[in-house]
Amino acid sequence: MGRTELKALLEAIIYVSEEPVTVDALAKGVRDVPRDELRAALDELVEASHAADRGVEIRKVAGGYRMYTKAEYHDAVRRFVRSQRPPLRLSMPALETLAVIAYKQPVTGPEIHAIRGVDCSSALATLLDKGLIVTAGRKQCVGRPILYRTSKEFLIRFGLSDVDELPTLKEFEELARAALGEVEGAPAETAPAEPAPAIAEPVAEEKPAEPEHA
Amino acid sequence: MGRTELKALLEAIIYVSEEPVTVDALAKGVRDVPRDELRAALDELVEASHAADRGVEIRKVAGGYRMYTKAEYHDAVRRFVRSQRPPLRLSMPALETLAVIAYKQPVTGPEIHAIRGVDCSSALATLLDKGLIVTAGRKQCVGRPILYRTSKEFLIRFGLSDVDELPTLKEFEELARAALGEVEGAPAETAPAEPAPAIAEPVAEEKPAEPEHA
Amino acid sequence: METLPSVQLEAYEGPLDLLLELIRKQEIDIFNIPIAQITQQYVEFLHRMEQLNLDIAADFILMAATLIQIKSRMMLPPDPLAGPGESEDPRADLVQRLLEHEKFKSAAQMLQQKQILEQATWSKPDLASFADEKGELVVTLWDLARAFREVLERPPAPSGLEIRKEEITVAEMMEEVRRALRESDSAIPLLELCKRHPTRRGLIVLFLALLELVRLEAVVAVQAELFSPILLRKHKMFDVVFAGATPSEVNEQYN
Repeated sequence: MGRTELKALLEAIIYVSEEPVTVDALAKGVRDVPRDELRAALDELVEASHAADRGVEIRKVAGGYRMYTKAEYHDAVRRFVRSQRPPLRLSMPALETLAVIAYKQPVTGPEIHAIRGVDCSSALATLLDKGLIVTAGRKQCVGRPILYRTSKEFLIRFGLSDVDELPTLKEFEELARAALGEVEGAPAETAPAEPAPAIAEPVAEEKPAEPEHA
Repeated sequence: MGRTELKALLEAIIYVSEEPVTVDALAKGVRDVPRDELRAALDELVEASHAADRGVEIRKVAGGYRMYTKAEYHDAVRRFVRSQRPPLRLSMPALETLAVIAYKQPVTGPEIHAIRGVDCSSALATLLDKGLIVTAGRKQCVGRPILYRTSKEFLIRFGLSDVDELPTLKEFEELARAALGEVEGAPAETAPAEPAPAIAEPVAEEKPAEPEHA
Repeated sequence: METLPSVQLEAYEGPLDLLLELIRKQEIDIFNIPIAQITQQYVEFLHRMEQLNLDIAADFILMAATLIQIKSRMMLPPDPLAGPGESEDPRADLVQRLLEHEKFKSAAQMLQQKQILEQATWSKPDLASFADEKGELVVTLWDLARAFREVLERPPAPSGLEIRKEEITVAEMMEEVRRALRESDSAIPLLELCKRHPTRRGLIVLFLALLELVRLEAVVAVQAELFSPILLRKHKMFDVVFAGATPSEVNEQYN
């Protein structure tokens, strides 16, 4: 392997590694390259990454080599990251609470509690905060609890034009059941063609069949 | 900011970003740099990353820019990858269903069933589970079936910048005709033109092949 | 039937796959399918599958019916009323479907190749140092439907009072008040906030939070007349206060 390819290979390895990559580890992973050569290539790599048009550099740290964004761009990078609308991330409790609200709306906190079996106040706060749900008045019952429903933001985030576009439970069941392969005893209409187990039929390939009499 | 620093900053941003970085996102997050200049700098960045001594390149995927190790180093790199996404293993039925969705999107379950001739619920559930497809509302027809389309994850997993980048269906149509229409021994030129002219029409609405526009 | 092409019965996901294989094995021109022969073979396969106790999906049966129908239409004399070029080959639809299916099979193979190639490269998102994640997942509509079903399937919780530790801090409470006021165009009754925090500690924290907000001139408490409900409303510094102070600063003062 020439020096050029060696440098490229080392860069790729350092990029994917989570920990600083030591010369020892490299010597084990990249065979037939003497340590001296590895070290020389690494030095060149570090040097090259300092070029002004590079925003990511390779530094020697904790006895190994690791890739870092250059410090002078940290502010700008952070600004960029902040400007992004991050993908919607939800914890399991929040997701479940949102699911109950989406399907049962408008629904009160105590009702969600009853369905989920756990308290939902913190999940509700998260969802309100992310703007995925809004309050929708109060239920005319004892305690007049607050009603919740999904927001416009919810529709946007989930690519819906209306809540009635949500998959129905029946639709979900059909897909999920098929995925689990629960086809035994199911009516033929819903049964996907299941690969059959053992079969005594001869296997194809070897002998091409003769064209048949029509 | 000069072009050199801009390129360095863009490299740093692409390095830290979880999602492919789009020009739109950059225009919003990097102040005072016009889109034209962003695009030019990105082009230069992509070009520079192809240099032989680089092991990490910047590629356009899912409409944005993202950093990848070069494929030619995968053998050695694999050994150093610790936390890697589980490899994507799809059965042929799932891949075929995905192909139908990729080319016909947005498309409903019943439509896919009609094309593939088999129930696709289980394949759909698999694809939804792996995040390769997402729901896209409902079709305004009897039964209001759910529409499906491919996701950003699909583009990323298959290394596509856009679904338009896929070979056109027409190309596959020609393949299919060639594979099934030619009788052994018959000259290829005459075979497809032979009987049943009524069926020689190309199939429904394909997208015309369009040059990729950035 | 000895002359039946040998094909692996279980390998066919659907009737179109089986038909295509029959056509391919016998090098039949798809544009001139000997429909009687193919129908006979197809039905024979279904019989065999039955004998082997294979689960025959409805789609296979439907195709058998389609084939038989095409066969019988082929035997009819052409429609004398149909103009030239109008009398369609009864096989046309089927051929179209087979071609369409074959097309997507090739497309699937192309996708598979792309994906294998893509798997040889790695991208390492390194956002960790710039954004914090708290075990949250990127979710889709599908996850939402799944979550709902899982909730419904869960055994009901034991009834009875649940005693939980109220952990809300003053800063969090201030944040909650901000949220409540931000979402509401009008003033909010104090009592409504109190109801959300029925525990003793909750009420104390709420009280402290309100004192702080009033002191900072972010919130004003008003009362239309003596003994009428106390209402909370945004005050002149509402936006300024919440744009500035970070929760930890406030917490330090109270904890």
